[in-house]
Amino acid sequence: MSQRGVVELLIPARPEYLQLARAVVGEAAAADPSLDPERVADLRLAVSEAAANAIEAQVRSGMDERIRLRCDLAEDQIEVEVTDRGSGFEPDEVAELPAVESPERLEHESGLGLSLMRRLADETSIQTSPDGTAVRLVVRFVTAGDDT
Amino acid sequence: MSQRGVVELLIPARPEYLQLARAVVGEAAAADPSLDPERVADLRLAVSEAAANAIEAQVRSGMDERIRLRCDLAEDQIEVEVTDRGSGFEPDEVAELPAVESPERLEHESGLGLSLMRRLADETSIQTSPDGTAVRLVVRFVTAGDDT
Amino acid sequence: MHLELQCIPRDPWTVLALRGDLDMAGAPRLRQEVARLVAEGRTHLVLDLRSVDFLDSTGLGAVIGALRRVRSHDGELLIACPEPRLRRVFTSCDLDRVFVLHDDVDAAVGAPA
Amino acid sequence: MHLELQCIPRDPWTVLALRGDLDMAGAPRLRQEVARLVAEGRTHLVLDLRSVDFLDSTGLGAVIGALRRVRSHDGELLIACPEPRLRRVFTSCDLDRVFVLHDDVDAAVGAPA
Ligand SMILES: Nc1ncnc2c1ncn2[C@@H]1O[C@H](COP(=O)(O)OP(=O)(O)O)[C@@H](O)[C@H]1O
Ligand SMILES: Nc1ncnc2c1ncn2[C@@H]1O[C@H](COP(=O)(O)OP(=O)(O)O)[C@@H](O)[C@H]1O
Repeated sequence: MSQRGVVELLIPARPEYLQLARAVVGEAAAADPSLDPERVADLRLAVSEAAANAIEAQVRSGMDERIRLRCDLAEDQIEVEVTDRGSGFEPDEVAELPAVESPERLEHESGLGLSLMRRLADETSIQTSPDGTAVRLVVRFVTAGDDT
Repeated sequence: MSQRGVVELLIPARPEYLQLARAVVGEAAAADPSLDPERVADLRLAVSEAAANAIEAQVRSGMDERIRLRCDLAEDQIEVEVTDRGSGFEPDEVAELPAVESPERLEHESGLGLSLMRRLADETSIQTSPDGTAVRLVVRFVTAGDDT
Repeated sequence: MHLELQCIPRDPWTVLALRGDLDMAGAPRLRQEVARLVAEGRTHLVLDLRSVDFLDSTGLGAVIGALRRVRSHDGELLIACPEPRLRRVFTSCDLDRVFVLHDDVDAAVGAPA
Repeated sequence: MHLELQCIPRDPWTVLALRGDLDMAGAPRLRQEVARLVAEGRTHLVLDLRSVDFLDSTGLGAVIGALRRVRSHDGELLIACPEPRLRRVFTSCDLDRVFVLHDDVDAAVGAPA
């Protein structure tokens, strides 16, 4: 079952293509049927968030290039890298949302993506510059026995 | 609904990735919900045949590169190009199969792919050289009214 | 499109049933529909997410926006969302503390406010 | 893997039920399974394709190979394949003239040879 490999996908920077990006992650992961479907679902969501940010960033900077997804299915993990040509950002300077209990929380309809990614993936790393951003998401697999 | 664009996919030259190739064609076509599902199914099969040949060709010539699919969804058609780095072939010299009625027909378990592609797609063109092959498949859309 | 919306009156509630993917592509349609309903005076909404296959943070944002909008018109928003995978998205964003997630529409409209 | 196979005895037939995609990735498994069954003397097979989602020319090749193999042992191969989309693959290759496609397993084993 250890047929592994790298799959790459280029999509137009438009929200309609997010579904395709998720499908590719799901299908790439399906190459290894031993993967926990829950973790694959987590990865699909994390990648979708990263790709949504990539699309937003490129639309904002007026770039017409495509978004790149690179899925690398290895023995014990799946790694997806989402790359855009937007103008980058400062991950440490992204404002925190008000506490969920506070009434102002409802004023914020966005700003959940990065924290969601970090919660869902086992590893999240962001490389960003004014020429673009690459977000690397890793989900590691535990064999059925280890999984609790 | 006319959000169009080009999607590109790179897959390892292995049969397990055919399913992914088909899924991408299906999802890329889903960006236009007005497309006749029958024709999308035809295209998925035609592309799968082309990709299977591409995988075979590359495995045969020992190339470790990936197979490339390029889906271009335009106003009135979807075009998919499947490119490999195998050593090419002579489309006109591919032997014809015995007639279905003849008993020897059962001796042949392969050789159906190219004719299937040509039947399913509205347009099939093959560019081939010792450096590789590109098969271009086009399915044109008719609006619901025209479709009989 | 990947998201379908259907409105079902259920006095005094209006059920807004979603089907498909509530993501960055679908969220604007939810926002529009909620704006339209509230403008018509339908400020007591039940979001039926039972047939939603996928929810992302932008979709969740549109749900937050819907809550704020109906509340600002003295309305209320209930949510039917039985599917554990979808519930996890609320939980992962700590929004299970803002919304009560009901198993179905009956349970939602029958629950004490 | 994308193709699952299940063997169900149904004297004098053996039903081989496939689920998933019978393509270039799945075809070798069908070939193997048919070879194994024929080696065990089970030469009267019903290929149940009702749960097959996708069939390509390589899959079709494996079906042709199965027919040849059982016939060379004086056996027979029946096919249950009700789904129009799959039937079209047989038709597009003119193989509806080689195989009779039945609507289900009962119809297949009940049909006159
Ligand atoms: N790929 C990216 N390129 C540029 N800026 C980004 C990128 N990803 C995230 N950001 C910035 O970080 C902010 C927070 O992102 P996120 O937590 O996903 O919330 P949201 O996208 O809903 O605002 C974004 O608003 C954006 O300014
Ligand atoms: N992309 C390709 N590169 C090299 N040879 C090819 C390619 N596509 C088809 N061929 C050649 O044409 C032959 C017929 O192809 P096809 O009709 O698809 O049947 P099959 O692949 O089952 O043999 C193949 O066996 C192969 O020799």
